[in-house]
Amino acid sequence: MSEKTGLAPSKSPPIRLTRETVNAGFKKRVDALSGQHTDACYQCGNCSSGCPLAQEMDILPNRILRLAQLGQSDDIINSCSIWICASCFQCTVRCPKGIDIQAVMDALRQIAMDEGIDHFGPDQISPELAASVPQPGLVGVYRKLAT
Amino acid sequence: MAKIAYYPGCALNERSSHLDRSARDATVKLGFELDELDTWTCCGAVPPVSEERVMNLVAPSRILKDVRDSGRDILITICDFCYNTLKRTNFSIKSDEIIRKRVNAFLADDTPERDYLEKDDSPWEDYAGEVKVIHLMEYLRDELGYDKITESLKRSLKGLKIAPYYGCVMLRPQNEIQLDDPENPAIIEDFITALDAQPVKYPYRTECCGSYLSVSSPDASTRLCYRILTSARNNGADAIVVSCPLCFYNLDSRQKAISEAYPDFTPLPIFYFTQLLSVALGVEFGRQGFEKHYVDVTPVLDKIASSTGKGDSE
Amino acid sequence: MKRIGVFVCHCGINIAETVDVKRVAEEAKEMEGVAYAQDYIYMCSEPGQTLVREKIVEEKLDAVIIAACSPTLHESTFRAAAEEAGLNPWQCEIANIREQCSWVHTDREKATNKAIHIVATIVQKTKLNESLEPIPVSITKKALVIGGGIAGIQAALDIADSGYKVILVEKESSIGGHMAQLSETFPTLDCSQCILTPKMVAAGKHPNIELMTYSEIEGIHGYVGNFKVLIRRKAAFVDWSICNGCGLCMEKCPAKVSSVFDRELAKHGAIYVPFPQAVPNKPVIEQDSCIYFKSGQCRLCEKVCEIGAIDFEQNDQFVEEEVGAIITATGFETLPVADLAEYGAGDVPDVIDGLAFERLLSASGPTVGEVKRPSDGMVPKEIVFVQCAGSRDPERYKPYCSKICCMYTTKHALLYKHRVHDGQPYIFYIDIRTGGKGYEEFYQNAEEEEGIIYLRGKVAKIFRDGDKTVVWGTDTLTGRNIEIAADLVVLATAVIPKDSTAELAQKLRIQTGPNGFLAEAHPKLRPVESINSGFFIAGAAQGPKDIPETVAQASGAACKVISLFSRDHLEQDPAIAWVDEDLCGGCRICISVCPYDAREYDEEQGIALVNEALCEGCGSCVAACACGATQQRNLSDSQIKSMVTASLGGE
Amino acid sequence: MFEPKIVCFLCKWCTSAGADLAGTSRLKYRPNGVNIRFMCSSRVDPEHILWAFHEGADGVLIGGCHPGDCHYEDGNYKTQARVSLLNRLLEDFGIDTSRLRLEWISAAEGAKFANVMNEFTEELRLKGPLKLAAREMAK
Repeated sequence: MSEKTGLAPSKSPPIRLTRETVNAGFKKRVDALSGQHTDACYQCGNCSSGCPLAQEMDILPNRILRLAQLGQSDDIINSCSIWICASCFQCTVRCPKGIDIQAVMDALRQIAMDEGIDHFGPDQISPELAASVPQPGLVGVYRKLAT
Repeated sequence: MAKIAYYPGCALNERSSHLDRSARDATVKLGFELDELDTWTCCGAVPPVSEERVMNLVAPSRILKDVRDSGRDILITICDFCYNTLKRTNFSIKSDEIIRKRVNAFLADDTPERDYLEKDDSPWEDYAGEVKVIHLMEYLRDELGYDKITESLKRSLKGLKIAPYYGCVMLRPQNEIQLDDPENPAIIEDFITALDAQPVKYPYRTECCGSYLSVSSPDASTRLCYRILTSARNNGADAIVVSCPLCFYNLDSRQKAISEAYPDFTPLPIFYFTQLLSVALGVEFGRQGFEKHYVDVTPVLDKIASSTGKGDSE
Repeated sequence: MKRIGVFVCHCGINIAETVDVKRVAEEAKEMEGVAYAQDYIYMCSEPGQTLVREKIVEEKLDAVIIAACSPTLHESTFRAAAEEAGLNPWQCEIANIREQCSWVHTDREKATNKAIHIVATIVQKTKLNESLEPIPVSITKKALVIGGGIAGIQAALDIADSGYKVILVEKESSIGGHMAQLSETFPTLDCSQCILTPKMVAAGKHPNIELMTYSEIEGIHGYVGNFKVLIRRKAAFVDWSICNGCGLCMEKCPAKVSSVFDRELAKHGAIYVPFPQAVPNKPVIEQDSCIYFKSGQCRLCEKVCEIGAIDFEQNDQFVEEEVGAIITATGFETLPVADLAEYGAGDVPDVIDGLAFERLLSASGPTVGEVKRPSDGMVPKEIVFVQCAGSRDPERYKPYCSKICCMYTTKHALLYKHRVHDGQPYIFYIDIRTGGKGYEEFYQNAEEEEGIIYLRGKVAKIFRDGDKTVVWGTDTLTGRNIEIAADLVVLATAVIPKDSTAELAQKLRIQTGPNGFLAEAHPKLRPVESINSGFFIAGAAQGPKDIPETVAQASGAACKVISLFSRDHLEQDPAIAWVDEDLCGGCRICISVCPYDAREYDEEQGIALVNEALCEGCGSCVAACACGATQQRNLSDSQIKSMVTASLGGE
Repeated sequence: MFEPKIVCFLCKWCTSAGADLAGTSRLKYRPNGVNIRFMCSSRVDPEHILWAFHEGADGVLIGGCHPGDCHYEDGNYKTQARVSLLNRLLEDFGIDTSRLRLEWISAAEGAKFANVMNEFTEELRLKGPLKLAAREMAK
């Protein structure tokens, strides 16, 4: 229900849930890519509590999972959070439901990249950094954040 | 002298080669030799964002298969990323038959027939996870024994307060790595104790340093490193010891940015675990590449030097 | 002069924190008649009781006062201890310095002074206490169980199985209660009928159980062991003694009445049984709906009943029964949807409550287990469940948690999903509460594997829009409002006491709590007893409960009754009225005030006597006695006067 | 500040149980009353009330079950009748009838008990101490 009124968009439009939005391909794709079961998340928030990068995110990890459960792909792929995750596995080892949240984050990055959203390109790295950072840093950033 | 198959990985092969050297020096002192694989490729460091997960296991699997085919069953790494990648690859191959078959199909496809026929008359054999991937520190703890280190100490680190820094991938994900308790590990503390130094307790030892965000979101990494370093310092640490070249880089080099952002910050020297080991076993300071560190380690070295006699040549 | 011992309890810090217990003991020592005083950290503990027993002997005490918690908690404990040490139990008194002093005051100085006055008051009473012997009373070893739901059935069966007679009174024409309405039960998904019906049949056939359905309690007299109960057996207009339950009358009845049992989703005749598995399986005629009763014409049922069981002339019958113990198990009702204005006030046809949804799910329900919405019979594809509909809302509805809704709503969504595979259930909740064996696992499985969307937020408004029912909610987990155009909305309405509970409680003189549920004697240690002896409670009449808890409580209450009946006789408190024959002028005012006919006029002596077997010890006649001839044992006027003086700090 | 003294005659089944509930609920109220527990409020003889005033009470509270809830059928009605009769006499003794308070407080009404104690104490504070000629004469 997109409203083309010429007005400024609502800050917090309601989510109009239907069985189509909930069960559309998005959640299934996240689950397929990550090998995880998003619906298993019961929103305890442990992933966010312990996330070292939470303070850098616009949407906390638990809420990312929540939005995925409700099929809200736009909110997620436009969020900076999926690019901030450092794949440190802190959430993964602590998740009481055994969800590899890091893998979910990778899946969401994949979906975002498929949509043409690339977070990082070679031009964004300074030559001196490129010359000094150990290889896992360089390889990591390209493998995780760029197509 | 016993030779153990050794995978240096990209970082230690090149930019952090001084760390590789310290590892080789130290192990010789302990009576075994790190035997670098004849040919090896990059392990990939982190699982990439990719739909084709199996494809990304091919490179590390080839490394492991080569080790197995050369008749060895242990492979040592000293970089946490390599350790994580190789060990998890092994885990996938061992625990998932489909992955194993597909990886081996790729490996077979990708290997010219003569390569293995020439080397050996034996027919193709699938790699099934036979090689045990082992971190050097794990080797010291489980195979050699930390007490062997203590027996071989040539310099005293007594009185030095060292904060262990685990970072992420040495311990996590725990079900695949199984090196230590991811929430309450002890392997580095025990290593520090074996060196006759004093491990420092502080809450940030398993908190991420920002990893590759150092490249994409340097400020985020700077904030994280600041918390880790300050916590270690406030708990009395003279230095931090790490086991991952990227952690080393972040915690050491980021101190420049930290000093700019936080005027009250006092720098804290960072050591690679092989450097401390090597120094303690008597290898001269000059072989450790300390000059490549951003933070001056001299104050710590002075303490070591003043409390003991000399090393090999000092 | 009596030698009285005073023992002051710290109750850990419960008393000692606000009352200077040492000072209380010291002051007590100075009181006239007190020969010994001592404080101790836990008087009720074994060492504490030993201390009391030892000091009674060592100090040659004639009476003891325990300054501690409320006498309702430990009076019997300490009286037993005193008796062991050779004292008459009535020489042991409790001074309540916890519930009525340390816990309710903050100023230590003032609380300590008050505690001293409380002790002084009890010292005055104790000084004049007589040694008494309990009065033996016989027991009628027959129980009355009020309410024929699963709680009443279970309690009746347990008592009957132990060999005692039980009268099971049920207001409706069949036993079974709400459990008979349920489809499947959480978390095992047992079919409710399948597990309940055998118990109903067992209760109906048990030689020790007398079923009185379609009956209500009219009044009650007496006391524990000896109650007289008046029961009204409502006119069914069917002679059940000859009715064979063939059902022909029900088929022919032309009247159409909304079925209460089917939550008004179906209709039956004016003559009906609530459901096919009814026990007893005998119909009743609902007078208000019967065409004959309304217009004087019809009597179709009478015509088709070949055995002549229809009896339009029947009247309510009254029977009096004597019983020794009473279990009240009258169950619950749910808050009417009509009370929830923001959820459509009952005017939106596709907003139903949980019990109605049970009927839609039930294989024996009006839709034979197919989920069809009331408005047009459509199978709903988007279904919203709203929890806490009237619960946990102290401002507008009920302050308490209804306890069963989290689980039954999950069950509803799950059963719905099993029947409508392409449907989407949503559950709005505030918290999910799954404290029970296997409950959390049930919920997690539903959320994880059944595709049920849980939305954390309370629904603000529900309204009709075309053939959709729009739900405005929120999901605090995303921080976003949620709108769902639903096909059916199911409200988990608050569990409330049956509307008849208050009236029944008043008749029985048992207590109800602030929310109208029956009150237990102690929330933790006496959960199946009423404070009044001889009365026991079971099931949701006491508070929201699920089936396993209800059954456990029912068995607990039954066990209490059985333990009561296992005694040869009961003991009645001997602190009753007595008459100084020299002072009595025979004015007989006492006879007029006694509610128990325990005061009798002796023509010969010209005085009013006390029948000890009947006196309950209320003291009403004592206060009424103009010349002071009637006194209450251990609470005489002179005791009271000296207590008053002491309570005011006087000598 | 003037601290009035209150004697509270409470029935065992309702008001004393309500006072216990105030305790278990840890409600706080003024410590000016000492409770005397009877089986039923109908045990309270008007003479006890007068005696309390005589002995120095500034107020007397009688607590019983709500109408219809009496454990002894109708004891509380008798109490009510006796209190209203006594009220007629109190004025003659020079005692303001508001110093005698009859309250129905059930076992579930801990909060009500606490409120009544606070209110009554406050009210008596404003009234000041009871000056009773008879009290002086007797002494």
